[in-house]
Amino acid sequence: MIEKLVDLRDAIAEHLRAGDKAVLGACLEPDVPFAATHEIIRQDLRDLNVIAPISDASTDMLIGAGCCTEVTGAWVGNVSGGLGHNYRRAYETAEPHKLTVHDHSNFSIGMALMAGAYGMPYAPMRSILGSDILRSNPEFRLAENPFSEAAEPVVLVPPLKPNVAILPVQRADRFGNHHHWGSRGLVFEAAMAAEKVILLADEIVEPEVITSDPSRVLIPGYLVSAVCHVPAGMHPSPMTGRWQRDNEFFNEYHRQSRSRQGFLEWLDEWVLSLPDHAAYREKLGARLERLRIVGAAPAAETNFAAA
Amino acid sequence: MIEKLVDLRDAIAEHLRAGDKAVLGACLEPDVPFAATHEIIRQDLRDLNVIAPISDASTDMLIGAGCCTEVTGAWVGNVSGGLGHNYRRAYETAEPHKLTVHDHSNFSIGMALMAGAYGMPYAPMRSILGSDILRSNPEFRLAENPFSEAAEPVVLVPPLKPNVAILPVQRADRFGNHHHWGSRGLVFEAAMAAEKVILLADEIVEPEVITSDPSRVLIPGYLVSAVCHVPAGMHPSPMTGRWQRDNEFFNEYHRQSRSRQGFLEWLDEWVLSLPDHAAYREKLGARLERLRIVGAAPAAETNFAAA
Amino acid sequence: MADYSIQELMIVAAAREIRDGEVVFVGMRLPITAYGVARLTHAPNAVGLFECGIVRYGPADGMLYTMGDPPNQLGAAWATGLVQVMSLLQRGRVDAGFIGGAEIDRFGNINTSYIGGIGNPTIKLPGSGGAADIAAMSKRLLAIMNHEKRRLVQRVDYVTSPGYLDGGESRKKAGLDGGPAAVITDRAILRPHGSDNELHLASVHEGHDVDEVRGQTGWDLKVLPDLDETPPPTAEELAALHEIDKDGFWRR
Amino acid sequence: MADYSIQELMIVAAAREIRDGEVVFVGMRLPITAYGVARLTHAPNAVGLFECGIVRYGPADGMLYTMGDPPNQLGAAWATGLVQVMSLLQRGRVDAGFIGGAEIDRFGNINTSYIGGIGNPTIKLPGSGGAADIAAMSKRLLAIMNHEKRRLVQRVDYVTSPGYLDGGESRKKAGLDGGPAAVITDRAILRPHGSDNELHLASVHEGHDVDEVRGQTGWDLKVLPDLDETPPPTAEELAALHEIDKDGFWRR
Repeated sequence: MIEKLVDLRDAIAEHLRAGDKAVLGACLEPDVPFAATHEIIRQDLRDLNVIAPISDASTDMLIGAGCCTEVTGAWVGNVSGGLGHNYRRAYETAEPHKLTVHDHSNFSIGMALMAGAYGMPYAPMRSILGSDILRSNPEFRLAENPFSEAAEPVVLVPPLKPNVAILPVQRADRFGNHHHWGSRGLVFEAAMAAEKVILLADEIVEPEVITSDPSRVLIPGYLVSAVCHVPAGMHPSPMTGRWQRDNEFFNEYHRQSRSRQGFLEWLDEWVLSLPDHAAYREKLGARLERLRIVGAAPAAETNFAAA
Repeated sequence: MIEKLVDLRDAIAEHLRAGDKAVLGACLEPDVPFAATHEIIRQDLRDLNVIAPISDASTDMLIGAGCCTEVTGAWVGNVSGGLGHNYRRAYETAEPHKLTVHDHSNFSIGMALMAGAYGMPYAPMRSILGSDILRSNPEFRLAENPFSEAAEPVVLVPPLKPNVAILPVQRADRFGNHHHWGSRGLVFEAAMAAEKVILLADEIVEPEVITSDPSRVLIPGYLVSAVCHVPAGMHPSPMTGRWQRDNEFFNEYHRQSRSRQGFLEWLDEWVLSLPDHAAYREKLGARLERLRIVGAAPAAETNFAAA
Repeated sequence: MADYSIQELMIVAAAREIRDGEVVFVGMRLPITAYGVARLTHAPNAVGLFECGIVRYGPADGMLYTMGDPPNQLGAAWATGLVQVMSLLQRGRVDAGFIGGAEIDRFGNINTSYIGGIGNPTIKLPGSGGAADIAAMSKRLLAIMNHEKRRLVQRVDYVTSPGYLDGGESRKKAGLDGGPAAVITDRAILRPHGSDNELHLASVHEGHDVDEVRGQTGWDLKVLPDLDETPPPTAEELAALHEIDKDGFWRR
Repeated sequence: MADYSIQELMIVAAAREIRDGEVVFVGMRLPITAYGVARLTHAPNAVGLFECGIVRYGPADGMLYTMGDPPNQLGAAWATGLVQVMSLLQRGRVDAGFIGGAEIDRFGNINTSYIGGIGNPTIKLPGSGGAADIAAMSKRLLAIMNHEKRRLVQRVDYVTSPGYLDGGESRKKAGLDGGPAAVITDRAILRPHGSDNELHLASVHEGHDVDEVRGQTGWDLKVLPDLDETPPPTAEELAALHEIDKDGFWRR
């Protein structure tokens, strides 16, 4: 097997290109790879089309930092705070730049990534019928269901195939094999649809830990391009069984990013003035430690023995 | 929550009707619910349309016993023995009755059940292009991909919605919540697509065992109609972590079912002369015990604690 | 004013819309508390779905800032993906769905995308999330809103989440069943009525009156003949609510 | 006769068709052993896919009667569903796929469904399983067959698994890339050649000759100019094979 354990800086530099379609987290509120968001901003990658059902503050940061000029998603904002100020500024007043939005619902972006994941030419669905999403995003097509005798409109969703998906997981080995547990949002579909997958592993374990439970593997390691060991790389979002949500951090970001100047100060303090995620964790200090999940609620034992 | 633990005899009598579209196992070679196959034969339910990617000998038994007059599937036979003799007799010489076959490939029946599971009007796919499956099963439609500029043929697969899916699982609680691990074939898609789900649980456990690991749940118990406690209900097929395959049993069935008379004798010995699956297990005796997996290869510990 | 907050009344009113045994698509904030109250009172067999990929029976033990927080994972009935849970909507297996909104119109259409319309909006809102899907595919849609004239409008600028569209048969013609069953605001409850499916005033909360509510509504709000005051929370309902909202978040 | 069985030679020949790092859709019996030989010799980074929902790196430790047996689950790289694994075919991510068959024709089309055609077949075979998908979507299809005149026919009665269809551009016109790369029989190896993509005789196994092979083929089998004897298994290949086939199942 091929060793894929690399520094996050090198993973971003090697695998992400200006103009790429990129998934940064697809688990909805948990497991947003903020460590990667920050590294992308530090490397000043431009013109990203950020794909996510719900991006939480990650997309807002990328927009404000000038890295993201297109969004393909169902919801952009700050889940704790509500509106995303950079998102609004970019869309309403083109500050710091013009923003293009490809509107989706959660289910339609799920169908689009699923079609990409499974190599389907497109996915027919019904649950955005009646919505103006069909008007504001002309990529969808309205058609008739050829299997229905009565007229029955259906929406055809074209497949989404991101260039890169960056996804946090609880544990991985150095070959890219890994475990993910708890709710999955669109993590699986994004991982299968993307050309390249970069994992932020909260913990690096021996390969035997992963092969002990093949049912908890998201996708096999041979489909992964890089694994980065980044503990709490999803802070301030939560990770099941590992880290609680730092809700106040989202609120602080929301308050500070209300003005462009406030956002730039926040960005300098938490991203640009720090060399890497280790420095970010050090800056968080005891605040991060308080979020660490220390209790035990173990999953029931499961046997894979063959004889 | 509603108690759903019932005897297999009552579950079949209550939930399965003559003429139903029924999934009896969808995990390919493992987890074929032979206990239910036998009970259906004892209750002499007729005109079933049996849906399965690969049915192994279960469908062959149902055909020979006169219960199954239609098959919707990709492969019918005896995985160990090769051909299914009852299947051949029914199709080639209408003995004991005429048989209708709705041809599929494994992936097309997967797409059909997925479309049924997800409420999709149909599923477009490509991997049976060029195959005469498109000729022998007129339910498929050939169309052009509306998103492609060049001519690009696609196959439209109508959704499959079974009336009942009967599925073995390793453990369940009395409310229908359960765990399934190892390869899943089309078990998930079948469970979600079906109107009713009947589980054959190898073991009944306390609800806390199931809720300790929500990531190992196939579908939540509220979607399950009945749970039956049937240890080794999938014998002679294997169950991950629980039971090895009784390959010789398949070979014996294959040899005995070569003639119609031989099949009827086999049926009498192993199904009709036995009142239930407990008697079948008793008849197997030490042979079954030798198949029990007694080794330990536990999955790595996984924490769901919240704080 | 009685011994409950307006949010508590809204939560209780929302809880009453959930029937026992129903499958409910639960949103965050008020709806998740309403779901808990329903489970602890009249609907002990209700099931709660969360679009991140969680199904729960009982409410979570612990503060939830978002639906994916660790307390909502612990003890869940199912932890799976978005497609797997949201497909239950498209499969017709969701009885009731809750959503909020910035703008709603007289046919129950909701805008959470573009205030001022697509071309040059005055406010770019976050967008649909799962709201469009929930509105399109739940058997009954339940909306929760603040009641202000700029929010309850004649016609929304952009239909993120379809209600009865242009009224009458237009929703059916678009290929949709279901539709809004109730709009619960901080002043009143509105329900569709008549062949047009226009929202009518069904009940007014304690301390509010019809004229005030009509004055805060952006269309000529008609009043149902059997209009009544919204029944205040019962002692049992308040007890259930306080069991869930231990810190009194909704009492402020 | 050399110190190996004809099955062992077929397994080794199949193993040689797998290149290092490739993703291989593995069938049961000969192909799974061939995959193991390839991993232990020249292709240590190959990946094996099984349609029941298993991905493995190394071969299973223990006898497999079917791909879903417990030894194939233990230590797998991924245990998932059929759709998840087979979609890798449709996504264009499978380099090579192995299938068997009852009948194959000069363009590599395979019938495992209806001998004698759909209407009134003389033999109803089990059907496609995953073979149609593997044949349609693998970058290279590798077929393994017994070499008999009634099996290698001018034109199959029913195309379960598409080869080059009517030859030439007809496969491309049907919307398919890829196609058969080799047919490994118990007498010879056939490969497509020329603009027609008709199967030609590429090599003959030790102990067999061209005339015999042509006599056992149902069409006028053309011979490639660089025809040679199939290279016998090397000592390394046989050692790898015996490490996997500890009981000598394929030596009989």
